[in-house]
Amino acid sequence: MASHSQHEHHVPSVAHYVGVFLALMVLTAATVGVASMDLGRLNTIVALSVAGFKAFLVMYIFMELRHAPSLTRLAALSGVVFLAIMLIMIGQDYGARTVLHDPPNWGKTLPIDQNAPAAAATPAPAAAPAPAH
Amino acid sequence: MSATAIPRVHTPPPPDPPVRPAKHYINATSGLASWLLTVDHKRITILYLISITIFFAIGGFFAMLVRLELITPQGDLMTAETYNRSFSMHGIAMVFFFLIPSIPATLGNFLVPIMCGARDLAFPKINLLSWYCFIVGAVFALATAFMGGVDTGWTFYTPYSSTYANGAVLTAILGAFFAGFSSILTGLNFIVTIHKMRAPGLTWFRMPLFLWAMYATSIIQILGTPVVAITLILVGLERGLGFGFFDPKLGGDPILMQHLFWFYSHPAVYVMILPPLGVMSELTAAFCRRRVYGYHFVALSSVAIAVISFIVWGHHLFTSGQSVYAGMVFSVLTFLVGIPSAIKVFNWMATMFKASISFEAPMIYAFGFIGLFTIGGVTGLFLATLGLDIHMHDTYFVVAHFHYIMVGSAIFSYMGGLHYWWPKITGKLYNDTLGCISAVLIFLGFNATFFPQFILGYMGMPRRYHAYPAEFQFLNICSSLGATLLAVGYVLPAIYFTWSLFKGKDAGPNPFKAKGLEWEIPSPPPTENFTKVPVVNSEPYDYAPGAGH
Amino acid sequence: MWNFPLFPDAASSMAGQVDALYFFLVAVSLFFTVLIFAGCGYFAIKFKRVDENFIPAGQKDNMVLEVVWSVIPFFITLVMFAWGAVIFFRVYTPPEGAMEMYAVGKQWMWKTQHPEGHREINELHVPVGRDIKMTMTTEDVIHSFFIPAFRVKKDVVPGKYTTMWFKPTKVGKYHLFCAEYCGNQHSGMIGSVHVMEPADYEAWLAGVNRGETMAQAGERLFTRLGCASCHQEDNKGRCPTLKDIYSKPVPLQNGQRVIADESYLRESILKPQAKIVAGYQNQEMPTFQGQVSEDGLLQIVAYIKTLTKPDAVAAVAAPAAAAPKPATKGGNKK
Amino acid sequence: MATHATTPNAHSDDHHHAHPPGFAHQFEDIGQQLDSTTLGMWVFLAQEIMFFGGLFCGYSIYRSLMPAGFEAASNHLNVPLGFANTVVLIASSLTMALAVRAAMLGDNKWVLRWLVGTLILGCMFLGVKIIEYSDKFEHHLVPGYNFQWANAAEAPGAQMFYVFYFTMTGMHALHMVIGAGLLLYFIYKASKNTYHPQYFGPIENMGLYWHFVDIVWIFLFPLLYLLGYHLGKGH
Repeated sequence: MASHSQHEHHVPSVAHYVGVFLALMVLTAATVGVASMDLGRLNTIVALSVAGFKAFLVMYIFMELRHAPSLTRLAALSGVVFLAIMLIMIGQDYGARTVLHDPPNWGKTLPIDQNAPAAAATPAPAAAPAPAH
Repeated sequence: MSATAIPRVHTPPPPDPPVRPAKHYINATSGLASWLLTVDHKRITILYLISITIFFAIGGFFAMLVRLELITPQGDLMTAETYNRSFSMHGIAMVFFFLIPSIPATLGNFLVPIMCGARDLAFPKINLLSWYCFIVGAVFALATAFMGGVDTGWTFYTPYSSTYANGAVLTAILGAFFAGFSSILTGLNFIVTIHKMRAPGLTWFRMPLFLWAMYATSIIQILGTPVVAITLILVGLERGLGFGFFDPKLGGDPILMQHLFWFYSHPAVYVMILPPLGVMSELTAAFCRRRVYGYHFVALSSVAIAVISFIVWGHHLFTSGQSVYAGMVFSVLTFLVGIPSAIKVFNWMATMFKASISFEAPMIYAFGFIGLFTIGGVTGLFLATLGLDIHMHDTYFVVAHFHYIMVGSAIFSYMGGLHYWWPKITGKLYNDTLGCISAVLIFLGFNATFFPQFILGYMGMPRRYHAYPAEFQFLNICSSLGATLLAVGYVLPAIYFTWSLFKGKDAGPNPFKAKGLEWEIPSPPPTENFTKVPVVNSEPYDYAPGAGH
Repeated sequence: MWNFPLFPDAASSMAGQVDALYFFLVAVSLFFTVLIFAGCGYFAIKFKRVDENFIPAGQKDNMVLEVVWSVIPFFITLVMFAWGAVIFFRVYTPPEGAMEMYAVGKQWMWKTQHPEGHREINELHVPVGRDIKMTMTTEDVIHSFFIPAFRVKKDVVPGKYTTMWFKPTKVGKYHLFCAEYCGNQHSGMIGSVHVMEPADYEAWLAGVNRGETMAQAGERLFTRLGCASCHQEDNKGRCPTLKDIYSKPVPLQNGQRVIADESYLRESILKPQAKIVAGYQNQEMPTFQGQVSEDGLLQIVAYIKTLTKPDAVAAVAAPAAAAPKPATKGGNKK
Repeated sequence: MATHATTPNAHSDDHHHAHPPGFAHQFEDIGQQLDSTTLGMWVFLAQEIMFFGGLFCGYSIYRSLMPAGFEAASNHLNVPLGFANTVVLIASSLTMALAVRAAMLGDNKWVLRWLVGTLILGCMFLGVKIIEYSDKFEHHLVPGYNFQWANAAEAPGAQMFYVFYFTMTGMHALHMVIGAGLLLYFIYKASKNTYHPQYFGPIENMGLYWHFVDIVWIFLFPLLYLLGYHLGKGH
């Protein structure tokens, strides 16, 4: 049907959407799988990056960002960028407070070296009984 | 006479008086329903104009209560409780219900579609929804007032607002929430209209600077307001349901509430100052009869202010237990955000160089704006300086600074814009000399009110004090005297504007002989603004065609 | 009413530096304000519209001019920033060996406390010429300890200690304000700081009924609450000893190191399992939340400080140097 | 300036050419209307991102301050149920996308079916949430409402976790309820055969809103449910 409006919408096929759906299912299952292993700090990074990729998939395909004008993409991006600004700027205050300790402890001549070997002061945690949580 | 001889040209006989169009948007339809259910952006402007003027009066009333109380050192006019509720209602009424919607909802609503060459905003029904959100918020705010008011200040800091304050905090929070939602909807409308509905030929750098300012303001309204909405909801939940978001006993941190609150509330003060900067560019161009100098820089400085304003809010927390290093980061960024404002002032002055300046009322307001905005701006530098902010934080120096910006600059330019576009909105001319008198009166009254507060501030008089040590009394009396003069200054325009509605002469399409799409349509304009979609094929403000950059 | 000063008196070592920075900023602001006022005034008069039809000539935008009047103000502000940051650091970095004083904000009064144990309400007597370090907290909402004459202010936040310092240089009586809005009597939460000659201060201190010192009160609480039974001097108890640990690094169980400052000690009393010392997994220690008042906490912390001999600064005397006690009870109660 | 001169009282000649149904007068043509409404929706979603952003910011700050309490509390959540809920919600996203596709093709019958499918899946999701909430009430895990937690050390962190659990999932569920209400409206409109290849804007915007709510859950699920999963069951 020759629609005279210049917005000739390319209508993707059903298989296209179902394919994305399956990909999302696989990714969700993967997230749960990875989360069951104890990777310490890595757990969060993996969980968030997989969730981010899933979100990107939904936005790119389901929300038609693929052939959306760049302005719409900019609107989507601005939301994410300003959220990142908020997280980073508030996070830097808490990071500075916990890591750098405010002046009363700054500049003390004590060897506050985070990764200095703990001078036999504490046995490696493994030696102690298994940290039963 | 000056060295450059101004050519003496025989002035042609005055043209016959302009005739008022028979059919325009005010008398297109009549009846209360046609006003309350209108989707015409011009009628919604009138609805907003009336509602925010009412809140300006309410806020002003509470301001007078505060100033009367502060004449005497010991709090004797009212109890501490009433005083706290007065300054809180003053803050909430002025910030959420007058300053945030002041120019975007009135002049912005009226002019953005016309300056874009469009028949109406992109989403007229959402525009009406925005006014109804404002009204719902207003009902909550008035309910708060009648339920005894709230004494947390307009900042709602926890843990006071969530656990210790008694008063209608939840209703005040709902009021602010709905006012914020109305501001979001206005911003959304402007962004889509400016992007998608500009007339053919109206490229970005042919847009009037007022549109640039409204675009920048909308960015803040869209990306900032929701954060204060969620913060107020969290405070409401902590107070209502005992969800201890910021409760130290659960490991919560009241400073996080301040972070989230000021993440919006500092960009909010740029929502209050960016539209006035846009109006200022229009006034300078029209009354110097010349294109604004450095048009590109002034246009982009609006957007720069809008973006940088999101990373500077930490200067409200210098003494609040925020880390010293975060304080330094926020301090240097706060200095950075001051630069675009300075660029604007310098460019306006450069526009005046060798211009032909006429002194109608709007231009007097413009000159007043430049003076007060400069003082407001430089005192902002004091508070951005870490070393001084320790001493000056939460003192009257801060009160004076933000009043110089909000009242001195924002309301001054709002008044200037109102005087400039009143003939276009109502089709009537007001008495120009009275306009100039009111500008001078407000300028003098304002300085008399708030300049002494700078001195009080450095002396260390804290904010929100119901009673204060005796040595501060003289300066407080000067401030209260100035406040009365200021009140008179604000009442005067209300009088001659209303008078002009009934007795004013008809203003033709272009009373000030200015350039701009809004001056090409009759005043008051027809409902559909343009009978034929205008085609723009020249630079903005092309008083001297061919000059260009 | 008529004897109104226009400038606050400067009575602390930092006041002079803050005032110098203030005058620098006033000068810069005055310069720019006069420049703009004069410019606008002159342009308004000189280029007044004389002839209705005169069209002023178009102007060429000048990129260099724009860059110049952006960069120069930015450099001036950088100077302001740097100078301000230096003073900010000095004000919020208590020097070594400062005299410890405590302040607890409570809705609408300041409870101050001297190390020698004397307590005052809305009053603070300090000797002139001594560095005074204030360790402050609040029992309810956020207040702000503000002494204009010393140009110093710090908010007190519930749930943690905030510190600031000042060195009074002029004898006299100065205002003490609460600067953060805290409710009904916010304007009543004021007091005065009496700066006295050291001799007079000692006399005043002796004259006033000397209760037990903070440390003694802390020790009494320390034994009454049963802390002594676990935290024994020679590390025989089930918990780490508290000797020589103040402001020294404490290796934690999760591998990090934390400075045992007041905040750490306070947190470990209220939430013992927040930062468990390395080598001690058992969570024997009950929380004392709600059993100890803010003043009590300050006293216990003061007592623990006395257990650290000042000369034992350099050595990293990590408390768990001795072999860690095997966790007597495996696992932990769910 | 503009070359266009208006005679003061010129009757506005109707120069609009024929427009498809559902066209709003303030636009020039249907293409501009579609672009504008889509852009408007995306700007609205940017604002929603910032709205939920405040919650995510609070959550991440407190999680970094109190990791132990958060992990212990998160371990209490029923991960299989959460996983099932995620599957249901992503499925509803699929049906919604197919509904929008059907609208683009003008096939109102299928639009109706897919929308009803989305509505059913949405209600299933809300049903599961109700089950989870009632379970929390039984275990006294509702903060501020005699919250009980065995291990005294992690009690504050755990209560803070549940404060954010209830607020974030509650706000998400509220957006689901609004979405369900809108779905009912669109089901009614689809039954009236309103959509055709030139006019499917509203359905597309509904799709954008629904996918956004789905994305919020995509982030909520790992952050809230999988946080303590590596600690093993019954901890």
